[in-house]
Amino acid sequence: MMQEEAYIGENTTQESKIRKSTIQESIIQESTIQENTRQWNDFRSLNLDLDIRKYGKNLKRFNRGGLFLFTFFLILALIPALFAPYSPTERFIPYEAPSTAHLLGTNDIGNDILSELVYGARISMMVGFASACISTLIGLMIGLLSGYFRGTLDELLMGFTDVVLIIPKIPLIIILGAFLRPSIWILILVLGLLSWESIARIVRSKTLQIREAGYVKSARCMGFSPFHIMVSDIFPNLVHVLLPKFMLATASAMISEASLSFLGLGDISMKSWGIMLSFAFSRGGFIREMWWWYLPPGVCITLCVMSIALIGFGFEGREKEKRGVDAE
Amino acid sequence: MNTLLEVKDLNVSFQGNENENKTGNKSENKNETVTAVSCLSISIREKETLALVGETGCGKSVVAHAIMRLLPPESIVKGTIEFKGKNLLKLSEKEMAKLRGKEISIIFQNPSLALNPVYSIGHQLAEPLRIHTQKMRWKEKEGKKEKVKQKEKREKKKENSNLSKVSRALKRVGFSNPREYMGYYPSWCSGGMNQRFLIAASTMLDPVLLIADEPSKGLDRDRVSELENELKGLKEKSETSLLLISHDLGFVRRLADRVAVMYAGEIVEIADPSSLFESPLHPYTRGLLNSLPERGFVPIPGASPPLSNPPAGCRFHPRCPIKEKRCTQERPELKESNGRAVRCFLCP
Amino acid sequence: MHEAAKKTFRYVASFLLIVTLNFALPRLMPGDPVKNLIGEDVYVSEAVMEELRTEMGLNRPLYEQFTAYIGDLLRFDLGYSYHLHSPVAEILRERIVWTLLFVGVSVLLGAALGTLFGAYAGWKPETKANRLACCGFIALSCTPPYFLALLFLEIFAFKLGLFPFKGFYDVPTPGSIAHHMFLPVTVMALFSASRNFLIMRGSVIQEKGQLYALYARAKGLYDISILFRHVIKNASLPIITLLALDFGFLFSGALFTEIVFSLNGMGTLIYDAIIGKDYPVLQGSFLVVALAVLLANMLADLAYAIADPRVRRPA
Amino acid sequence: MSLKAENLSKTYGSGLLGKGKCIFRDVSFELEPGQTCGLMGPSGEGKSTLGRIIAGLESPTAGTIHFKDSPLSGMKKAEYATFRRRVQMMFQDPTDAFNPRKRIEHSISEVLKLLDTPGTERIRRTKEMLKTIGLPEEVLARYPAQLSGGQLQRLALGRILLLEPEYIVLDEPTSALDVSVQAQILHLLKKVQAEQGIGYLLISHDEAVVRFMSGKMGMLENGKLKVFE
Repeated sequence: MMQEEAYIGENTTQESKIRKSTIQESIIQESTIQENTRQWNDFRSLNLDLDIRKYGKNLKRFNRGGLFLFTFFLILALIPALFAPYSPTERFIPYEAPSTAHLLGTNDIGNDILSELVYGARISMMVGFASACISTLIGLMIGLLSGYFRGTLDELLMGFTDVVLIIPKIPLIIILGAFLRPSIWILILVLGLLSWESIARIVRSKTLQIREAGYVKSARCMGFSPFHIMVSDIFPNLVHVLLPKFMLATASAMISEASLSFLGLGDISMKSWGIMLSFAFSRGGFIREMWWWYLPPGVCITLCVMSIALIGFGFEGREKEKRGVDAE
Repeated sequence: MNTLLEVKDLNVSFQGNENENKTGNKSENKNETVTAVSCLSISIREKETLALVGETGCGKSVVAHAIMRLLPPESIVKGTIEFKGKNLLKLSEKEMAKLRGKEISIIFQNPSLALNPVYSIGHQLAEPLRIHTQKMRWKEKEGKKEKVKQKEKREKKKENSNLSKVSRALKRVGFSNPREYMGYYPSWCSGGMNQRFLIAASTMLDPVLLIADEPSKGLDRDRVSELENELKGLKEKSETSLLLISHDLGFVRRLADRVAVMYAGEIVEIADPSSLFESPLHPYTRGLLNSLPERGFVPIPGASPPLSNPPAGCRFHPRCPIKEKRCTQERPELKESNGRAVRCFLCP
Repeated sequence: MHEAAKKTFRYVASFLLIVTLNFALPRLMPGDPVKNLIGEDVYVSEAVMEELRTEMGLNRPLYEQFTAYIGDLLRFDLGYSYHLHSPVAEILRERIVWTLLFVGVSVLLGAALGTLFGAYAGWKPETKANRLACCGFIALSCTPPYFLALLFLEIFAFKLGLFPFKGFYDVPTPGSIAHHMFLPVTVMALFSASRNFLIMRGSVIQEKGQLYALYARAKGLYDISILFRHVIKNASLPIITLLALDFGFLFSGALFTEIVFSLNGMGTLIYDAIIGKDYPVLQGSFLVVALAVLLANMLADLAYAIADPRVRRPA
Repeated sequence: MSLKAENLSKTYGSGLLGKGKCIFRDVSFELEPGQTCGLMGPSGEGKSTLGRIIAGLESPTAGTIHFKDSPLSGMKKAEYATFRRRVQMMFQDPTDAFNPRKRIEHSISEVLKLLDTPGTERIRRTKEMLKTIGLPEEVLARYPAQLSGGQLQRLALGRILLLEPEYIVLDEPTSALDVSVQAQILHLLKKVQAEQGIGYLLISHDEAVVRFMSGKMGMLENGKLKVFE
């Protein structure tokens, strides 16, 4: 809910169009519509896609920057000991300004902020990826099943998805977080369990499309099992939608984590960037104008989320380009 | 009869994307230009119907879009397209916009996609009127300042006259109850109806040249004959010249005054329909006609060459039953004699 | 008709789910339900606890509790905050006005800004200015809203002293409201704009490749007038739906912004409730926010049905 | 030995709300091996739906399909598996007949794996199949997007032939192709039929195509089937 919708404008449009036409109608009209679009696409592939290709090129540049940043953060997260000058729990004199000994100074209890920052990368990114994994998996399953089998199962699953979509996530997480003791695992679980619906939708609409493609119809006709068709024919054609969605889900989960930590609902024993920022705000870093305390974690969150989002964008752009080439 | 449109040595090519081949298509080098149309020359006289026929991917639609200058900016267009003595390729975008819809109109092959789904039929039909009269109003405005009330009144009047013009146009394409259909949206109507709306919109300002880009593609047989009557009526009633682009030979035969056959980006034969269909000269035309149902589906062996890499010499030689040695090396020119033209060494 | 029935059913189901969640959470979560219902930091003796337990009917069977709860809801009784010593419904009524004003203004501003800029950026994605704008908006949308708020507060209120950095406690006049609201609204509007910008940009890029856009050119329109006369309406349709989803999202974002700017809205209320473990207020806030989002979604669905002729095709 | 359809009806969208739309009613006919039966009619009249029902991809609202004298609905698993192999369907659009993310080779060998063909046998059969449909072996290494519509339609037919079907439902097999390619495909279909004795149900809106291919012809109009000889 936080972010996913924002990035994939194209897919959302497409999806909402599909959503509006009922299945029965689409079956009756399908052949003619498909035929029309296909012919049009044939022509477009010859010349008009050039425009999109150019657009894709721009994104590729973004993508490279994103990839670079992301690798940097990933290395930080994987081997923090290499970069952090001290252990994040080691104590020095509190409230120290940046110096050669402490490049970013120390916080209220005397921890070295740079070390905290480096170690925080792992926690923030873990929350993001773990919850994105959960939500992508759930979304993929629900979307695939309801798109492939259609009928009653589809109605039920999509009804359920619609209901989940409407419940505002952040307030619910706040309530849950307030009742349950804050723990990073609960946070991951809750974020993962509550943000799959946009993935489910996009997977479903794409599956509905692919299901009607000749190769799936012939595979059904030749007697391949539904499981085989889903895994070997439909899934590979979904990857290009899923990957950006996965990246964006990660980005959004990281922002959610940071926001919740800010409210004091994070896991204090695992200091993520969000918690650092929250402490800087609540324990006087802000009032004392210690920019070296509150600025770095915030900038890190933004940059890291951005790198992940940019990679997501890059996937989309490249896919478009590839489709253009393919059609030739 | 005067020549209305004269296309000379038209070349249209598209740049293939240059870099990034690591992901897909490893086997092929995509660093290439696709020449969709090469050395194409045609002319259309006033009130004449010229048909451009050919198979998928031979570049016929590109010709239509090149004439309208609707190709994307990345495409490279060379040659001249003279319309009423003006070279269209030299006009500025603004001048071209004034011609489009007013002097030259186009009917696309997918009527349901060419109409904007969120505007009503009436609105879209009136659009050419609004576009091409508004420009004059701008000029007027520069001269004198009008009172707001007067302007409103005029606008209302204009709207009304637009409405009646639209309903007349709808009646012309066979809707007995135009007022009702004006409130409809494209998605509520069938493809055939949308096609008629599209024809009405494109002929709203009585263009001098109408380009019909594969109008019969994807239509039922009944609809095709409906469309045929539509276009025939249009030809009889107005002064419009028609450039008909199609792959449907039967359709073309019934409508066209002259037929140009395209193969792999070039014209191989131009003739009037009766002589073309009865005594085709070029081996490709012959093969094409033989693969028609009424001549027993005799296929041409092989497949069309890719436009990115056409064969040397005559482009048809790999599939030609009567080829000689020089066909594989030299490129034949379009030879003209008694009103027909053919691009083959071996034809008289 | 079928679609409409399905939609209605889904909304009713969501409504029930929200209400049920609100009912079930304090009773199912670990800990004493009485504590969960009155708030953790309220010190009461065992005897009073028992008294409250019977008063709230917590030892009766669940379904009786549920009917009683529904009855309370219908009377707008959301419980009593022992922290603030007043009924929750009253507190909420006081606070929500500010939040609604704040969110409403931000959503509208953000939608207008994002849609216009996004449409232009999508129309000419390759120009330098548009690429720069795109980068900027991506960065904005990747920043946690409260961090942005903090930065703004630091720069414009502390450093430059242009705006107050605390919410107002004097008598609100339109001038002072505008003065106090300017920064938070700017932050939220920028944030909402960044989302709309990206959607609109993608949407326009997709729609301008459609055949009707080409046909508009063939009719004699050129350049930007194709965007305004044809593309923009198609491209902005998904924005309607997203505006509703955005509303829920912005509601959450607004909470954080309010906390940073100490505005007297729902956000600070929730923040204080979390710190003070004032569960009745938390629950009541959740219910209100959820219902507001539900309502926004319903409105969006209606608006979509009116705006898109493809949906309201006659039988 | 025949494929028989008895009193098939299909209605879409019947549910709690709304009565649904009847596509066709009481359609019966019989397919013989080695014969072609043409099915014509205006678009939107459910020709393709009828084809899909006969190929077992959709179930009819009422009526039964008999394959070798046993009804489809009452078939045991093994019987159904043979039906699934013996009755195949070929679709209109060749461009999406193959998974765009797999090489042709992969798509073909998948089918042979389904039939439990051993490795060496697979190569032999693939080669044999390519010879039948008249394509060079290079196509195997290509992706579908790199082949033309005609080539893909040939390959689609070839892939079906690997299963040794007795009946093929041809759903507008040539209407997405150019006339010269259409002629090629039609001749190929005829050749295959003569060699392997397959029964075709040819669905097309083009009367000339149906006349060229078949002896028996049916017209689906207003939900009814009229049969001519």
